[in-house]
Amino acid sequence: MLEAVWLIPALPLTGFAVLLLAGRRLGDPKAGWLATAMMGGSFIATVVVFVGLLDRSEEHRSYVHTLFSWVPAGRLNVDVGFLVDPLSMAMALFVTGVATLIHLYSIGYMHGDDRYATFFVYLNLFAFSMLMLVLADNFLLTFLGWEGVGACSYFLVSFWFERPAAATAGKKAFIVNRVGDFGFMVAMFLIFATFGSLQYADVLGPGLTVVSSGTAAAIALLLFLGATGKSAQLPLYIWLPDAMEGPTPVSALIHAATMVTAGVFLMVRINPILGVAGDTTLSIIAWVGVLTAFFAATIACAQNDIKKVLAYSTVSQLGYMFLAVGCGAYVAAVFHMITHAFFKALLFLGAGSVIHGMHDEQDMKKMGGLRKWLPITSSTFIVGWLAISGVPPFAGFWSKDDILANAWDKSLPLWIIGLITAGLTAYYMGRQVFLVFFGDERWKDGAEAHGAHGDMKPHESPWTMWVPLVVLAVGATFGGLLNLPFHGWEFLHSWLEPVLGDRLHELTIGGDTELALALTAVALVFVGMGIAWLVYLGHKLRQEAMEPLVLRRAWYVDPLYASVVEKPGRVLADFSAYVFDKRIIDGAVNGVAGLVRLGGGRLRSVQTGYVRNYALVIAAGAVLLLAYMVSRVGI
Amino acid sequence: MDWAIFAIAGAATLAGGLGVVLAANPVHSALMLVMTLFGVAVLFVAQQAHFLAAVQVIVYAGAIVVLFLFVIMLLGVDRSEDLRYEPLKGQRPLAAITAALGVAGVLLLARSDLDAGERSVGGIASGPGSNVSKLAESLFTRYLLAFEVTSVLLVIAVVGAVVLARRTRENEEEGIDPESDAFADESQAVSP
Amino acid sequence: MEAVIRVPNVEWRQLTPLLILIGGALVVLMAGTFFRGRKIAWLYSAMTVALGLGGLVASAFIWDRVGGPGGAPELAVAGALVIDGFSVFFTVVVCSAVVLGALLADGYLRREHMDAPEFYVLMLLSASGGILMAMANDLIVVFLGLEILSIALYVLAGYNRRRAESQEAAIKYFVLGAFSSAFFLYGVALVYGATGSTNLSWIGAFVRNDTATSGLLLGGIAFLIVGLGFKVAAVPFHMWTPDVYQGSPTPVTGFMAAAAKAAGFAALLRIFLTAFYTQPLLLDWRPIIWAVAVLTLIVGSVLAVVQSDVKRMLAYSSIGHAGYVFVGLQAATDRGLAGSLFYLLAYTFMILGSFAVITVIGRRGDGSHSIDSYKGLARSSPGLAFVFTVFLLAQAGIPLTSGFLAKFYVISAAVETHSYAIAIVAMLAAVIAAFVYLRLIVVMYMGADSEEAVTRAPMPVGTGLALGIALAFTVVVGFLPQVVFDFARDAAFLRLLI
Amino acid sequence: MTVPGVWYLSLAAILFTIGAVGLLVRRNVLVMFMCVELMLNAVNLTFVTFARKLDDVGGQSVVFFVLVVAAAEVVVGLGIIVNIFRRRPGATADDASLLRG
Amino acid sequence: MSDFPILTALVVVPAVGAGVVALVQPARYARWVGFGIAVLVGLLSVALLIDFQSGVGSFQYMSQHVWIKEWGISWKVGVDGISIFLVVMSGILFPLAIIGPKIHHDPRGYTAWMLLLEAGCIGVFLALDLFLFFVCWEIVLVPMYFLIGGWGYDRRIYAALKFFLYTMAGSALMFVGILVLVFLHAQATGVLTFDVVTLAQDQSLAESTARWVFLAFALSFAIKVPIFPVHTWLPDAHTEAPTGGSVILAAVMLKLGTYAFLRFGLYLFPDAVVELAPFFLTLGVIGIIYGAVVATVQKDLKRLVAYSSVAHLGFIVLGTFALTTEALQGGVIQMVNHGLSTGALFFLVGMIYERRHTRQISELGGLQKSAPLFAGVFMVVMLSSVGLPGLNGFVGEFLILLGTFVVHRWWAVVATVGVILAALYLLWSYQRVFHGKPEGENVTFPEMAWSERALMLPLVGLIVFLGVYPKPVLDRIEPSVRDLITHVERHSDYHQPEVAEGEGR
Repeated sequence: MLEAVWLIPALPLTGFAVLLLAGRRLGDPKAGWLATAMMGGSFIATVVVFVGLLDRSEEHRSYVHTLFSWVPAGRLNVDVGFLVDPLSMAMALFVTGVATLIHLYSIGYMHGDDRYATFFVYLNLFAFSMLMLVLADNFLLTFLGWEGVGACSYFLVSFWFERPAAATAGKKAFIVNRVGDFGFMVAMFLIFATFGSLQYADVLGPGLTVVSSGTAAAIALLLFLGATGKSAQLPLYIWLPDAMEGPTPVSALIHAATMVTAGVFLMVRINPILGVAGDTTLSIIAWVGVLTAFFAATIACAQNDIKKVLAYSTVSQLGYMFLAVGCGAYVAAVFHMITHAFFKALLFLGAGSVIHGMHDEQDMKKMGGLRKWLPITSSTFIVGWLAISGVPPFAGFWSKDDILANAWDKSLPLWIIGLITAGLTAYYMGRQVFLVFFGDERWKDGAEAHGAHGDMKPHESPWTMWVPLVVLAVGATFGGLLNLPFHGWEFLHSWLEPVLGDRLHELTIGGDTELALALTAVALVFVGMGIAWLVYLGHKLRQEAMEPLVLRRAWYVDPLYASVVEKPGRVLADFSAYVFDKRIIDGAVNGVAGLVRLGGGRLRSVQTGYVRNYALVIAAGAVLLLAYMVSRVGI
Repeated sequence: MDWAIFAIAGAATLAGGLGVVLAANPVHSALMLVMTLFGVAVLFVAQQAHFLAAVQVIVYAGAIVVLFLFVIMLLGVDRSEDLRYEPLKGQRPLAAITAALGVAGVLLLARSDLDAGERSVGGIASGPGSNVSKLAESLFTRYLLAFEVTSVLLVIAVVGAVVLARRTRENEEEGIDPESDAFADESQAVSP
Repeated sequence: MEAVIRVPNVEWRQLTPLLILIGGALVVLMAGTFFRGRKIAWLYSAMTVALGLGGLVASAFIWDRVGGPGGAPELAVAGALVIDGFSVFFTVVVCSAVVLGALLADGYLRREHMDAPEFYVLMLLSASGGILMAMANDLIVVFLGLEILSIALYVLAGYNRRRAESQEAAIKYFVLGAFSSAFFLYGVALVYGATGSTNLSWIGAFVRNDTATSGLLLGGIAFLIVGLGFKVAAVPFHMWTPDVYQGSPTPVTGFMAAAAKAAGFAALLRIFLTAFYTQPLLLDWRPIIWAVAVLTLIVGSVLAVVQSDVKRMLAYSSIGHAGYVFVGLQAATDRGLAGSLFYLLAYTFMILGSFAVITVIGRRGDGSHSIDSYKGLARSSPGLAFVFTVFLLAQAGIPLTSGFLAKFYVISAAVETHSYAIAIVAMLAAVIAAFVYLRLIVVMYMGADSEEAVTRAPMPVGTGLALGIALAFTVVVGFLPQVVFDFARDAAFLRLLI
Repeated sequence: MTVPGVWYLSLAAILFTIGAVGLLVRRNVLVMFMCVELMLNAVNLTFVTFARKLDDVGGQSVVFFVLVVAAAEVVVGLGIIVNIFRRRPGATADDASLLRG
Repeated sequence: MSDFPILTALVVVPAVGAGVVALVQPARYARWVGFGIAVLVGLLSVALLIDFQSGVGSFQYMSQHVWIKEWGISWKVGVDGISIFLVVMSGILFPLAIIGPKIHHDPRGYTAWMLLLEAGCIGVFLALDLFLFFVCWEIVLVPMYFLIGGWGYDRRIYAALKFFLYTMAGSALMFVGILVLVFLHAQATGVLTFDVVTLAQDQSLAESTARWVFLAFALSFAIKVPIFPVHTWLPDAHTEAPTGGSVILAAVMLKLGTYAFLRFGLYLFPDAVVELAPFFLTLGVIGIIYGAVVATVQKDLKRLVAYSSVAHLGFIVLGTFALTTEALQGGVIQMVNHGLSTGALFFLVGMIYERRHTRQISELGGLQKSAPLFAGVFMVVMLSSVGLPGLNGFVGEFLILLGTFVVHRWWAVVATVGVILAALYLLWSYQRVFHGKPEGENVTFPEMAWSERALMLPLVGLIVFLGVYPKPVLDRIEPSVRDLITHVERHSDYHQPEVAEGEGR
């Protein structure tokens, strides 16, 4: 059954090809259904392969299926081949699953858009790329997927390209990602130079023993640079909030559930290298992760755009995952990745449903009290809220708890910051829920003021949209079951064991400590929710005081980048193009031509037209020759 | 005696040469040229080139200078030239420098080995026999070809003179004056 | 005393080309005296062409005897002439120039209503002077040849008496020509004094025996370079060239550029590569040639850039071409000599072809030579524009033209003797010169379409024929040079005959 | 005692130079042309001198040809001059400067 | 096929075709006749590719005819893995360039020059005789000069002159270099020959001489490529050339330079190349970064693409001088890739100009709304140029960087930055041209016509194919590249460094 692995990416690819050629003719909604069907098929194929893998004994749960040789050059040989192992299957399962749901959701969400079919073209292409990323059996093919998802992200973020903001955001996403890709590429070069191969089997296998920890650290950090780009970590996170310009399903699929987790996946994939690389490398990863988590959380507290909050929240949650990786808790990372995929996709889709229902209004300050109008959306959204906040027994609690425990195990500051971030998360998510679903129906003021939309009423979404919400809500609720911290319930842990081997992290702390930590976290979560309630429902505290400008402006990071990178770059480029290139380099070329002309002009003035002048020159020439001859003879 | 002849003839030659250059009136120049030619003829005689001396006087003085004078008269250019004025800046000093260096150069090169060459390759000049017959033998043996070829030169001179002097019928028919002022458009700016 | 003069044997058969041209000139002169009129003007042209061709045919016979690998060069007329491959080669060059020149003169003379017969007479006699220079084995014969060539050209330059420029060209050419030939003659005198003879064989023999550096000889050599450098328009003795080329009737310019330059080089090459071709003397004169070559290359191309009159432009570019021939001479090897020969032959056809086009474009009055006259030529006469383009590209040294191979040959020779600097200078000069040719092409093909309809310039049959021949030579030799390469190589066999 | 050749040669060189300078500084074409004749005479003197020194009649033969050339040159040259300057008083060489640059 | 002189035919057919086209009556058929001839050449080249033996590194289909005997000059042509794809690429692109763009006047002249250009270009790729090589190298200037000058845009004359003179100045030195090489070889061995193979085998030059001669060659190649800082003719020429001219200029003519580096640089002067490699690597890297930086702020779309060529060609230079199998293979395939993608880009920019009569980025905008298919095609081509994996551009770039990294770590790292910049300037320009709301004339910007689709189809097809399955190409390139490296190793003290596990996996 494992041979069917090629079907997993092939189906979305087929969907892409068919839609590309005939999408316009299929139209709305057939194109969407086709894409969804392909995605569903892919999910089924994944399940089939998964079952096939389950059949195998633990030590044989790694299977490579090679399709054809892709780039054979010199000593390099890269195949198009798929690696079926527990990690890739775990990823593939949730990717195809979530993607199928979001495809389904999009059928309704994108209904009526001019470029309906095109949207699904991109979506299918994205799914294909993501699956290549996950299933690849070598770095280069992963990079293909890596870049492919980046490109699709670009297409989809700038899907509504008429809006300058969307276009800019798409471009920004791609370019910032490219900065990360730089790291990925150099890492691959280094891997090739070190191992002579880019196959995971060669690099992560027995060959690893010959590598010095310095080289390994370099490889790991370079790949981590790639990961910070793709997974929106400091300092390259800036593209993700902007990427919210894309349609909401895109945000849910790409910028919450799947693509942004690719960095985490990559880190987990190379865990043997991280193992060799040593503690410093891991600490760097952990600190970047936790700082990102905290930093993004603070910004999320003061955003008014419903999707921006979720975006910063995503950045923050991804930070958690890297914290986990940095602590060596790969299972926790994957665990959180999966639960996060459920609840964050849920939240995004919920937000999309709200936006849909509010006729494309995204400002939370103009919402409120939507609970009555959007019952399904609001209830599922609240489930998502509880999950992300880490309220037991929702999925988020278990995975976040796992990470925090590991952080505690590694170092106290990490734990403290992680803990504060958990509180902040509860606070800003609470703020969001209260602003959107509770309190006054502020949207009425706006509607009245404008008059035109006087009859606007929020409305619930069609079934294609709410069914995914419900499914995801179920996942967000019970996702924790995948890896409960009780003996015998650690399914994910044992599933990933073949991949992680001896790097499988065992907590050194006792069950009591773990419980205490969990209780502390839960307490803090409730404090955060409480403050949110006080501010946004109870009106006990002034909202403005809680939303300082510096946070609303996201710590002025974008202006900072603009003045530190963009502006000098611009000046440099202008100088290069219009001064250096035009004046100096080309000037030299034209200068030579000018010099010839000038010389010609000067010489020309010798040619006076007077015969006697000419004769003088002849005579002078003769005298010169004579002088030379005299010098030959000697005076 | 030889020295005296050389001195007198040489002085005449140089004086004539300078006269050609310095005389403001072209007619005077022509007359000074005659002086030089005679001087050179005397120097020829002094060096046993009797035939050449005769030819020099006959051809040069008798024909060439006369031709010059004819042309001077024909063109009516016998007015004096203002020699104090030189329209071309720097021409005179440069000419002087060139001349000085030129003379110096030639003299420096010639000073040591005046008769380095092989002797009497083209026939002995001294000894018995007249200069005329020796020259004749040389002309009709060693220099036969050159001698014959001079005829071509003369043909060209004749044809050239005819071409240059003739008024063409066609031109007259068409009312185009062949002598129409060649420099009609040229301003006289350069003339003094 | 009764003196018996034993007149030396005259090898008439070896002199046939010379005799054909001189005798033919007289025939034309006679014919011209008896039959005048514009109707039969073509006849003189035809006669001249026939005479030129006759010269070529005669050359072919002589080549069989003296030229080629197995040929035996020989002295003629008491050692005054050498009949060898070299002289035959130049006979071919000059006769070709006569043929082409006569072909394009016909249309010109008729267009300008000028007397035909004397023109051809002078041209033929001038050519005979050129051939004489190439054959000469005696400096005084060189001098006479030079004068025959030049004096005829002085007259030809002033042949168009309606154009002030033509007259000015004549007077300038004449004054400077006389001036420089005085230098040449002084050089001959000094060489005579230093060696005892004007005969190259004797000079050569003397120089080879006498190892002491003779100041007289060096002075003589310097003055010879001045005189011949003037003829071939080498810098700094070139200043007459643009004025005379521009002012002369265009066919004369073409003929002058081809034949006079070739003849000048013939003398230069022969004198320096036979009589003065000894190791110590080489050290003396090669640097001069080197410097002259470099100056000529640079000045020719740089000054051509700033011209706006096409004839003048090509005049400067022809100065540049002389530079390349000097590069071959500077190498002072058989390959260099062959390169120079090949260059001159190729150049003859290119330049005459170019001037044929210019003759046509000059229109009635021979006055429209400004670069603006070429605007839109590609539209009005595409064929003419194309042919001109080929000649220009050939002059620029673009491959698949004879011009490229010519440069290839001489620069090969320079490189072979490790004269890398001059090779580089030559190539850079070619680039500068290319600008000139490209500018002309630009005007013809890409010039802003002028408002007034460009009238098609009439193309006489003779000119067309000349263009065809020149084009065919330029392109065919450019592609398949083997025969001409062999010809040049075999002709480049200069040895001192005693 | 005969005068040594070097005297003659020096004289000739000076004469040659005088001719050359004359051509450079005089504006009248006819005078310029006379200067050329001076130069040719200087050369002739040189030839004759060398002929004496070398005891060789060849040098004298050369002078003979030079005379012919001079004559031919004069004929053609004067023809050209007449042609141009028939209507130009002064026969100034500097007038012929249409062509330049 | 064994007896048929296919290589000679590849040169002669277009050359003769040019003459035929120039004479076809009436003139309006000329373009189609020319197209037919170009297609014939294309088919010949494809036939050659099919018949080409993979796995063989040496020259195939070699044929030699004496041209000028004593000079050792012959018509010697041969093809190997390095040149075969360039020939095929030329064979494919020329018909497209002939028939693709709109020609507003004198289509006959245009077609004839194009065919002559094709003959010259293919001649360079096939020549194994330095004389023949130089002839073809120079002859291509003429048709291109006429194409730019005759059918170009406003500043065409300046651009054409600059192109011609700049390149000619370069080849002037090379010409001397060729002669030095040949004559020193003759003086050392007694054999005067222009045969590349013999010259390469004999390696008769002293070390220091070889360096200078190589530099003379390299200057000429560098100008043609162009390598920073001798690149400034390129933006002008590209911008002012007609669409077909730009396409050929970018796709084929720039490759003459990079190809010549391999065939006449590495092959003839292995030792000098090894010695000077760091210098050229540095120039290549500078070109990559500099070209990209300058491209970023260009206001003219065509100029932007032109500068992007400078950057892309920098990669090829890097690959060439890295002297590893991977990098060289990458360099060769990148030549083809750049030809396809930049050629296609120029076609597209030309189409934009035809529609809008401007190339100013500021005057365009929102075209994706008016012409989504057009935008889509542009996007694919652009992404190929950016180096997106799965499209052709990536394979070459990656191999080059990978191969360079093995020997020259830091050069490769800096060059990789160019990958970021490529995305920057291309995406930014795409945004300005295609994104946003269309205004003014941009609203009615016509969608791709069927003829244009037919034109782009083969290009886009190849872009995707080579990105997904470059193996057939790489397999054919590899033996020749391997031989070349071995040749370099044999004649210098260079040895290709081993990667950890040696061959393959």
